Amino acid sequence: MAGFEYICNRKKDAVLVIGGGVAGITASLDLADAGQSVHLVESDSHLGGQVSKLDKLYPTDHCAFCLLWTDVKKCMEHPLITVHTLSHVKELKKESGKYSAVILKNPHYIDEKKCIFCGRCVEECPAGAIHPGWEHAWPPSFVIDESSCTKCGNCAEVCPSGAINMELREEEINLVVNDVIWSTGFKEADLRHLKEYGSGTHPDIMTSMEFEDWTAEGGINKGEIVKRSNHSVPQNIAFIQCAGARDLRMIPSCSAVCCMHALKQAGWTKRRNRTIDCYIFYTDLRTVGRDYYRYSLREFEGTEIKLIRGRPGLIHPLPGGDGIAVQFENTLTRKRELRKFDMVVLNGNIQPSLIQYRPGQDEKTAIPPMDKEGFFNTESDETSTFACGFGLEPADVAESVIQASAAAMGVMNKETDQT
Amino acid sequence: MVVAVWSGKLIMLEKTKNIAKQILEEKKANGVLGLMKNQRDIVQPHVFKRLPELDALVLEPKWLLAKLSMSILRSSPEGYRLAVLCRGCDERALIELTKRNQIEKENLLTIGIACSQEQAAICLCDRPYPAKVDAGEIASGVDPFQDERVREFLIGNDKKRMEKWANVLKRCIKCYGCRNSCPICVCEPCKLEDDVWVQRGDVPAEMATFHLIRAFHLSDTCVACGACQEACPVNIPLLYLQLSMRKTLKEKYGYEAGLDPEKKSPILSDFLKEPETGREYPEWINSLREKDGH
Amino acid sequence: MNQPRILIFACKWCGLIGADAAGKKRASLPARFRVIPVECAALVEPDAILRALAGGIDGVAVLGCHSGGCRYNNANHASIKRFELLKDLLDTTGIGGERLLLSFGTAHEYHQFEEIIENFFNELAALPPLDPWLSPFGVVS
Amino acid sequence: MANITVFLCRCFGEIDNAIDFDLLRKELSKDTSVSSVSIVDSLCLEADIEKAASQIKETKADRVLIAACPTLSRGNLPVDGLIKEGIERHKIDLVDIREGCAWIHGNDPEGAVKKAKDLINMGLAALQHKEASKDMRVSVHPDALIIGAGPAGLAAATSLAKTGFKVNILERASAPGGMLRLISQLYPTGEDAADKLNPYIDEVENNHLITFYPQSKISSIEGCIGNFTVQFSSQGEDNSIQSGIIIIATGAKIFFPTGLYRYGEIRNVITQMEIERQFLKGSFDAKKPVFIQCAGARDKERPYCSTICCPASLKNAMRLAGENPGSEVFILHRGIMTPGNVLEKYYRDALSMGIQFICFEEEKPPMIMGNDRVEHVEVYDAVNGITRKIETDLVVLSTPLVPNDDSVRLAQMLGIEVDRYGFFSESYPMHPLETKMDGVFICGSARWPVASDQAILQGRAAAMKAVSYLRQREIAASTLSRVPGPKSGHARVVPDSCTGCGNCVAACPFEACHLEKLEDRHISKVDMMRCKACGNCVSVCPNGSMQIPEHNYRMVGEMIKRAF
Repeated sequence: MAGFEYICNRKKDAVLVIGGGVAGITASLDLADAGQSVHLVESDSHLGGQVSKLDKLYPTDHCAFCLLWTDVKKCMEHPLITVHTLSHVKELKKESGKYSAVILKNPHYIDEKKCIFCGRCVEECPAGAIHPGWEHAWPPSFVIDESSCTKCGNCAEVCPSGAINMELREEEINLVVNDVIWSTGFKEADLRHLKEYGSGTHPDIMTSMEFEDWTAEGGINKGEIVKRSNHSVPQNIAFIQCAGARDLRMIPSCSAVCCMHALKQAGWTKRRNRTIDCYIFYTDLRTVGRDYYRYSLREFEGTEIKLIRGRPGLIHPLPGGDGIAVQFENTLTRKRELRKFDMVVLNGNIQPSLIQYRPGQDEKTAIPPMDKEGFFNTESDETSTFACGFGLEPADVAESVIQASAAAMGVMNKETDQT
Repeated sequence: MVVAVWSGKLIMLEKTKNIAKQILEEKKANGVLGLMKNQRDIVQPHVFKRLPELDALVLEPKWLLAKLSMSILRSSPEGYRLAVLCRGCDERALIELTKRNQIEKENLLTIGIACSQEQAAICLCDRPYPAKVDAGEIASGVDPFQDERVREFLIGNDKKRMEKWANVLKRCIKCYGCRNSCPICVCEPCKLEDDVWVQRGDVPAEMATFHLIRAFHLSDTCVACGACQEACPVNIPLLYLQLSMRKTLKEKYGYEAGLDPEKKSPILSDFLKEPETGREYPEWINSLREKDGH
Repeated sequence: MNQPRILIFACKWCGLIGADAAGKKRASLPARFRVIPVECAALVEPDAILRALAGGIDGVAVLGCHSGGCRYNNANHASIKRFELLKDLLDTTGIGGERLLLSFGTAHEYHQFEEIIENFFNELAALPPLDPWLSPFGVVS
Repeated sequence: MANITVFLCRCFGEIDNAIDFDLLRKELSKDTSVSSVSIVDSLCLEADIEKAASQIKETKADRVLIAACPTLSRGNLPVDGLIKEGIERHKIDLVDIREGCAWIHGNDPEGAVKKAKDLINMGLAALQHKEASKDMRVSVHPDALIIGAGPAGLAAATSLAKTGFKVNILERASAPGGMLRLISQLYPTGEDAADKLNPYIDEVENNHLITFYPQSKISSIEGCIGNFTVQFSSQGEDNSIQSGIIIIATGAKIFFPTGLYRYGEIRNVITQMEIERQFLKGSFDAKKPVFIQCAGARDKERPYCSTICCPASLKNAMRLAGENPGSEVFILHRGIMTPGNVLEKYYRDALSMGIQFICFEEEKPPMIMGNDRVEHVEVYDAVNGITRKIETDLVVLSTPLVPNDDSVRLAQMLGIEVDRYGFFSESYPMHPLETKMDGVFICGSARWPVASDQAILQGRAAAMKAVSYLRQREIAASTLSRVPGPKSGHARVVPDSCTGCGNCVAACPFEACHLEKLEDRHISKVDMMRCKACGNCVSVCPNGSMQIPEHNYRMVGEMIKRAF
């Protein structure tokens, strides 16, 4: 029972969790529930990460926010979790088994604890720099976008609850932590230098995250599927899988989540507007999780999504800007085709968000070893690194959450080993 | 023809008497609940305990014995077994009562008698026979929706029907006869006596609540015996309220009250866990059209 | 002009979020609806709906979570069949099943809530008034 | 007579811009149940909450009604603040007059005032009828029980033991290891399965906190989180243990493809497990092996991908190719399922080793040709559009994992659910290892087919989830909530009026209700540890004997009456 008592009474040094997406939130909550104090660092204004940018989740077609929201709220209100939003880890040094960290915290000019969401500041802002976080962010508060803010101070004058203080400056927080969990998640890679995908050449050629945002129920189009170029309803949409992924020029690995993501997007497109034809250009349709294969069957059969095995060789806007030409070979019928699409969604170009960093590149930041593609390499590190989520390996929500709990367990076990 | 009907009825009665006799002789039950015609020609329910009594056993008129058997069994000592002469609706009511733990299955025996075609027509019964028929010829069921009287109340636009029903229900004198005669209504206290749901002291009873709450509470248990409307002193066709709900349960969920003692009512289970997977949401549900969930 | 009144039972984890968001966006809806927050759509007793209709409320909306999104292990879906039967009963008696709106997972955004309630107001306005059903003593207003 | 204090929050003018508070106050003071009405600037600020609390104490108000913004904005702040000040939760009610009234009806001040008045009236009604649910505390037995000693179970056990908890492991077989004992090497590292397994087995043997029960069979599981009692027999001896939580790591079994691809009828058509068994004995001689994927998977009967068969085939194909120089290895597949960075690289390795991949379609499966032993395989190559005849001396069928035979029985004992395929299912996607029963966790292939490294990860993750419960000395039923904050209450039976019809038992999605036999009748009982207060039982109870005190029918009825 010694260990039991030990855990109950432990209030030692904290654990630092870097990244406030689903994985980071879960790891923090697990540790905090086990009695460990946690510092959670998130670069965005609210917790939630990439999942907060998703509209629906496969395979249950849940609204992403609904799943996330509960845990975000628990995290914000947990007495053992200190959440640092708009923050970065500036320095992280390992000294005698512990880490000393410097966190650079950018000011929330609007105090989340005081903002009553009345919106008077939004009306007064001449630069249009004030907006809510994501649609269902917790706590509900407005955020000032620093890049467009002119610091005129109008907002502070009209704020009835005195939540706005433009005088705030960034601050540095020094921490000593026992362990670090990396849950830095993914970002979209720039596809522009793979010319055949035509990324950036036409407003209707989007990446899947852009498409998700563009068509989200809570987004600007309220769930309507329209073209970005002229707001008309597209006749057909091409979902291009493995764009940049499974491709040695850019991302050699399979991003694991994109097949299901495309099936989900195509399915929801069909659900919202039956007249739109959806084509998915795939290499292998990888559906390995619970109900994933069934989901693919259902989306395929029930909603007449057309699946084409083949990777387009060229995607190019048509002259005059009306439509996009996609040239491809259907490898199951062995026919070469050139077809006009109204919208093209590029799927697969996601990679770990820390890919541009390299261990040792920045001496002040003890980034754990990574492989060439930017995934953390936990096995080779003897001092044991704890990582979870997409930064560890391509993972969807369920897997990320499992990895997060496992990483938290790793921290717990290591802590005990030392005593 | 008349003779044939008569002799048929006599054969049925003799057969029933023989079964009852056998039960009493073999001590399968402590008593047989049935109808007795006494010396003054008055028919009343009676628990037959001795063989000679059985001479007075009669089968007519239709008299629902389910609730009575429940009270007898409840007030009897442990181990008391009762055999009940029951028609189709009566048997279904007994099954519903067993499902609801009001009667213990082991203490009950049924002697099933089939109703005549005329009786079926009077009751608008779609199943005028018990699952276990011991005596009588099985008559064919009547589709209540084909009956003119019923159609009058179920067809027509909303406004007309609303007025039709409102006019009928206005006659209500709130005697609670419908509830008291119902073989399934066993709750004590009853929601109809609670002024949160039904205003007390109102006559006619508050219509949308009193009648509809009563009807809805029986949605999945009503065995269409018609006892409520037989008991109604002002002739409100209360059975007609149940018909469309019974139809929905039968057609969409394959459920009929009182048929299968093991089958739970579908309204207790999750929509997604229906045996037929891939079930579509009813159209009227404004929903994300999740076809089958997970 | 018929001015229908609506009672909304909103699940705290879906419909109510939409209702709140509609408020935050300053959506403008007629002030003739009232919201009763509930833990889950399963908690809404059909009797309560009848009670509301008997009290002179023209329509009742139940807003719940969508399939699989229920925090109570799909408890919301258990209520579908109950409401299906209730609709039958309302149809039989001429009150009209249209007076009961059941919506799962479609009201969690402000515009969806707005749309649903607006449509419901319009639908109810087109229905004949409930007057014949309201007994002289039972009206509560 | 009720003595209710009403606080009207101005919200810095956001609310009283649209709603005339003076009018409201006048109306409210007519209500005999209201003892005082105060208008405050902003109830969500700490100073104001304190002021309000002291005012409540001074006036000795019974109950408090706050008219402000909804819980999902800042309305929870005054409520939580007052609770902290010692006022009971059920004596406070919050009415949303900002989002739901002032803001949404900003252009209809008359309607807004009327609505605000009605809403506050409804709130007053609610307050007068609200009752408090009882709570219950269960002391937590600090031991953990793990069912199954495969990689997932072992990982969970060792993690928990390292953290300091006593662990009991029940295993059907006579030794730990599960399916890892049947295979030789692991993908993608090529590590020996035994090497992976041995540290765990050592830990199980040497750690005094872990007790291993081989050859055990569970006969019953009773209780709820904090205190499960499990009856089982181990090596023929009956035994019983108690545990605070249960982790299910029973794994899955391999599907035997009898009748498929002439398996069982013809020699040299074997399954992956048989080839693994050969590898455990030593090397294996095959010059022209053909692997057929999805044998019995992704079809009508088993419409799922079993996750591990593609990488397993890659592993064995590469091993055969490596051990038999000059051999020609084919993999016939319906799409190679190697998601992620590591497995994708593994696939590339296989390609560069010269293993040939042929994609076939579900409708045109490969044909096994030959009389008493397989001579060649005929397959329609979907990509090249030709039928190919592959000479072969060995056909290896990749079969899926299927659920254990007794998984349904175990699920029933625990009150958890299995999915349509028979694997244990989680109840909420963001918590993939938690089931609908608190304190019962699932991991490894019992949940969904996974490879050993994933199973180990899940085992550790499940252990982490368990720690948060095990570390508590006692658990209050009200904290076992699926929503932010505590539960909204517990269902309560009125025993006098309960007819024992069993509707609630059938309807409860958490199996919290059960019938109890009294002398002359049955009545329903609610297990508070399981009840989540969804209210399903309330709606199916024929006479209102089942109620959630915080949301009882009197309150709802009264609110409806006052709604307009």
